[in-house]
Amino acid sequence: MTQFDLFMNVVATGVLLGSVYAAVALGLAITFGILHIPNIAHPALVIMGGYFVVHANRFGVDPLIAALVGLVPFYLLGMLLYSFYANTFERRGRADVLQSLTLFFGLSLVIEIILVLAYGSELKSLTAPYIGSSLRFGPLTIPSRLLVPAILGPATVGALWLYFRYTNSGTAIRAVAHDERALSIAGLDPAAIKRQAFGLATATAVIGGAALAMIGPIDPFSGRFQIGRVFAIVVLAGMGSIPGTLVVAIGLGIAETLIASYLNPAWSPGVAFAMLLGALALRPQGLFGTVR
Amino acid sequence: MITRRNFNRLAAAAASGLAMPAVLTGRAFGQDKPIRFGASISLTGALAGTKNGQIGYELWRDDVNAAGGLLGRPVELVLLDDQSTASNIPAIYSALVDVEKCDVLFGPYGASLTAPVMPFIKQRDLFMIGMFPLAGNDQAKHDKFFHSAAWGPNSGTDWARGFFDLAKSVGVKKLAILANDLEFSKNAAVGGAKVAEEYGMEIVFNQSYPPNTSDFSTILRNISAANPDAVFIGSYPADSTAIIHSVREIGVPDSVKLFGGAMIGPQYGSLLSSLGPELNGLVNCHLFSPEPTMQSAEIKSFFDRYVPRAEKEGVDPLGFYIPPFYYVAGQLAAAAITGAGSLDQAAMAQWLHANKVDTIVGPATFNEIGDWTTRRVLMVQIQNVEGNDLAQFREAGRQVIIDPPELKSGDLIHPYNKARAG
Amino acid sequence: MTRGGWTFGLAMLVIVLAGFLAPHVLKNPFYFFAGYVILQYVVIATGWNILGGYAGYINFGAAGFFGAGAYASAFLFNAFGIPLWGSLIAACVIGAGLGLLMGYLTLRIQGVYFAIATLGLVIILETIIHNIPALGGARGMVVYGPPPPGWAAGPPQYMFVLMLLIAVASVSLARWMQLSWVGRGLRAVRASEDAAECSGVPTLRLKLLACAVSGAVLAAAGAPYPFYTSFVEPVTAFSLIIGLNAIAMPLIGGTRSWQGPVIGALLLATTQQIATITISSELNILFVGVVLIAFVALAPNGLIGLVRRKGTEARL
Amino acid sequence: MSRPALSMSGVEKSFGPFRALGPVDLDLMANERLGIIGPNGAGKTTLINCITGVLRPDSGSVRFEGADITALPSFRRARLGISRTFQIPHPFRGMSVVENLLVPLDYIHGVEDRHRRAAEVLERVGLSARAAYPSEDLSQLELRKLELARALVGNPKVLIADEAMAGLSEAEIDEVLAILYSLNEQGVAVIMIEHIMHAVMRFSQRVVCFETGQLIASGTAEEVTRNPTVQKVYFGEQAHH
Repeated sequence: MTQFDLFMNVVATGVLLGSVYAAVALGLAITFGILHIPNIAHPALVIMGGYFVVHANRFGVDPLIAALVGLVPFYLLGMLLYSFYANTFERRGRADVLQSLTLFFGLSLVIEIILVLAYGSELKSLTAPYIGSSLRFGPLTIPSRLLVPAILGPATVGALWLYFRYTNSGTAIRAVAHDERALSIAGLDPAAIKRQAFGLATATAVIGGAALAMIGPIDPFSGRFQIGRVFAIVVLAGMGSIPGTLVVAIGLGIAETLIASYLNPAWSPGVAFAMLLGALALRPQGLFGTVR
Repeated sequence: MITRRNFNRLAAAAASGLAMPAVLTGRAFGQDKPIRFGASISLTGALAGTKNGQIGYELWRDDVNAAGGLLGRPVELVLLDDQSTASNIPAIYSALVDVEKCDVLFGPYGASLTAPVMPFIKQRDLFMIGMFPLAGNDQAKHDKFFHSAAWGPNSGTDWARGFFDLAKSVGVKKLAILANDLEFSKNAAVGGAKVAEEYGMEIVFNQSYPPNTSDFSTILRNISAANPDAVFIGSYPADSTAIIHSVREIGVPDSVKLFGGAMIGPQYGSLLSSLGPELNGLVNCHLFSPEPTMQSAEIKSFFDRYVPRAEKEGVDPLGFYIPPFYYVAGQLAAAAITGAGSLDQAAMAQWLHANKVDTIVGPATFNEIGDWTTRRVLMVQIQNVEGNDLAQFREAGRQVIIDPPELKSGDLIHPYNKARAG
Repeated sequence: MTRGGWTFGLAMLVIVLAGFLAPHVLKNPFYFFAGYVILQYVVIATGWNILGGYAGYINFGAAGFFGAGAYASAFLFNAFGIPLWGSLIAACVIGAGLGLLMGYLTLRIQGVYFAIATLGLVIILETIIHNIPALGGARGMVVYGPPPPGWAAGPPQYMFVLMLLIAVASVSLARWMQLSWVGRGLRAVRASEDAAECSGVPTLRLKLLACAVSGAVLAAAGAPYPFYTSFVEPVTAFSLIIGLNAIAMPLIGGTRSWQGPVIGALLLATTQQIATITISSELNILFVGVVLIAFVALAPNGLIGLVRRKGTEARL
Repeated sequence: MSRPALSMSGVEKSFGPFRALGPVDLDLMANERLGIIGPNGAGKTTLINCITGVLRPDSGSVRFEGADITALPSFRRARLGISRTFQIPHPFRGMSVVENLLVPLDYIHGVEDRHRRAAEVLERVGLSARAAYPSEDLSQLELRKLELARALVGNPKVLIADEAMAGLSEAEIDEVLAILYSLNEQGVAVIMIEHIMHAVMRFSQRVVCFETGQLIASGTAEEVTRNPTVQKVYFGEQAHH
């Protein structure tokens, strides 16, 4: 294999991994980027989505179909979570960042342990006809195990983008981020819109989870390793920009595989956070609009 | 057995400031007080996969008690859960000795949990059977510490020497080393690099990867680009699976003669059956394999009783890797007690240093820091696996022992790609 | 000094004396092993609360500071034979530096970014340690500390007294910060950053100070750790449970005052020491998770807040 | 009233493409009572933020007692003697009323007996009975008073009252005005930003009116009220819609 072929393969793998990261980060782009709710439990919800798909897969259901079916219960779960969140804090007037972070932190622990109690702490993997084979495009060898989940990322991004752009409820969600009062004047209930947005964000967790479980086996704690990455992506993407999420996620995927390939894989976990810290330190406002 | 429930009582007693030894009556042994064996096991946390060792302890205890106990006294186990956390270890062993009044100690699993207990047993001058800590006593050099696992002397570098002996025998010149950034794998990689250098091999690739890596296609391409003759891998179950998957997807160059080495995972039933034929050709470390050269009536009886219990408890249904050595630990301690004729820790250690013990995995003799004098780490090649049926791995000819020579049960098939094809 | 100050000082003195005398009364070393761990959490909770409680900046990376302190002392002892008190100071300096760095990078913007950045601190530090052979990488470092000094009854007793001194120092520092202009300023920052600034409070500098002090105390909790376990490796030095307890303990006790984290740590760590062996680590984490949610939802001011709710004033 | 306490020249502030303020030239004389009026979004709050240092102007300079303070952070300006209240009261929650006042006393140096000074100011605004109350338990009027008390406890030279009377009853407005008057009598210059016209007109010696970031009128209350541009801003709007 020539150096150039190797490089092309590295970049291709980075693009694929990045697309999967996008699927995982999308929900957070909605909750944190648009609603400003620091939902650090999102990665745990993604793993929960992964387990949903794994569970269905045991009965022979294709992961992609399982993910589609899972959208509904996770949407409802998200609405429930938002109601709990809103009830907890809105009674008290405003949500203290410390308190909402702690709430979601506690929630992620509870989700992880529920998964441990239900499925054990061992790794669980998926079986599907396309897992295990690979496709060749000239010098590129692309494992389908990466390719199929990588399509989920851009597909979900596209669907969400259309939704936010061309539907009334999508527009309302975007509006709620800007001016809650204007919405109530227009006769819309901001709480209901936010609940809907949170449900949508949680629904994407099934897709992210399915994508992760296709790449490799998952255990109940797999989400922890994604927390840094997804926040880095959402912040760098410009808080709530849906196409931005995809672009930044792919960029991060490429950066990680390049570093793993040409420096040492041992450094790659630090890449996302180094990028995030650098961005926060150098351009605190520029990347994501307003400060405060 | 004393496990968690009894510790509730202990905790209650400790909390009220009245630490009293838990009193348990031994059945059918008259008035003799039981001999208490204390151990920390990892029932939960990252090392919970080793909890099937408990079955080994319990089978040993039942066998000893059925045979009339030790020194005419029954045997009792006190097992506490360390949650796989090193910082729990000092308090747990203090509880075993100072509160539970255990007579004999077994170590916790592995090197990172054993290190915290070494100063303790050295300071109190206690006898201990260590459970799998690679080079666990090389620094403390405690004269009352003995390994239950046959890592052999100088195990920090030498335990996987079998892989390199094989590599040398098939003319490997260029070696790639890949390791997970976790304690056992890193140790394997560092030791392996030393041996490779000693054998005059060129290390063309030497990297480690973070523990949660799920995609190895990039790494595997880089390894292939370095054109090695052998690939030595230190990995844990999750990444072992992912690496094997990537081999199938990306392939390895035909130059690679040996692939494997120190991969944890392909010893366990779940991984063997889920990967099935994909594992063919892998040359990997093991401690027991059901090959004719290792079979005996004792070990067969052990597994006959282990398997139903393991299936009931949902732990590894094969149990080749860990549980026999927990039984061996009991056998070693029992031999030392019987040999010394007392529970005197120094006399026990002295006897064990001087005598050979026949265990269910073979005869054991010890050097001055408690290593087995001969290394019995196996290098097995997985061969002839068909389908994903678990039972085939209980038969000979699937995990063929190719090193050490005295246990050899079959021939190495190489290069790797030929062995993979079956 | 106020009357409260004298009472507090006297109480601390009595506690220290009791700690020195304890080995002569309690012969069972187990208490000192367990006591060490409980006191370690008192220090961790107190250190966390200086930033998290007073200023309202949540730090998910307490384990990072703790691990940095542990690695600092392990390295300094193994490489240069620097004794524990020396590495304790070094750990404080490193912890403070780390706190300043984190603060400087993120505090100029919203607090939520600080929290997110601290989520990654552990990952970054672990990655760094994996890649520095001198620190043992993933294989860890064995640390055989010197024998305890003559006056101590044994290693656990010595470690216990040492941690007791660190705990008393940390709690005193936290109390002073809380009652002085520093604490008042931080609480003002927590309530309203703009109003604080317009009242003459140098909010950024004050937050950086809190970051540094909090980091130093957290690292100090980790400094004796290698001597307690004789071994450090990244997984346990940066253990999740440390970061978890650091948040849960103050939250249970109450984050507004120095007593809160102390009460929370004593309660939760004692429970955990007893429960370590009675419940699984998973259930332990589940318990902490549920407790976190319950306190945030039902008792945001902790046990102290619950007790004081009836009163009209939260005067200390 | 000869030299200006506060002086702004060419101050401009934009948010992205939107210019929120300026360029503005405005002086505040020592001990002056200045009223600032203008519709929502006229740039009044941006102006205050530029004076107090919450925002830094894009261009122009702010001088206080002759010294350039354009680059100083907020807390330094507060220490120099520029004090403000917030449109929406920002009490220090979790602290008692008296502790709220101790914050500026801790950080704005120069007061000997801090507790006495706090008690004195509470007396003056009529909050003495509430000194030990948690600040979150106060009524709307009391919150406004606390806001004022905290702003004046550090002996400021300039006090900016940003809609300090919004939502209060007539009697309560009179109470707040009385406090501001007595403060002014002691030599403090007061900037009052207010939508309650009769209050600001009654109180101010000079009134300026802002519209879309520009100063459009300046003069006595009477002059400004009669100014046709101001009338158009305030009353013309209705005519157009």
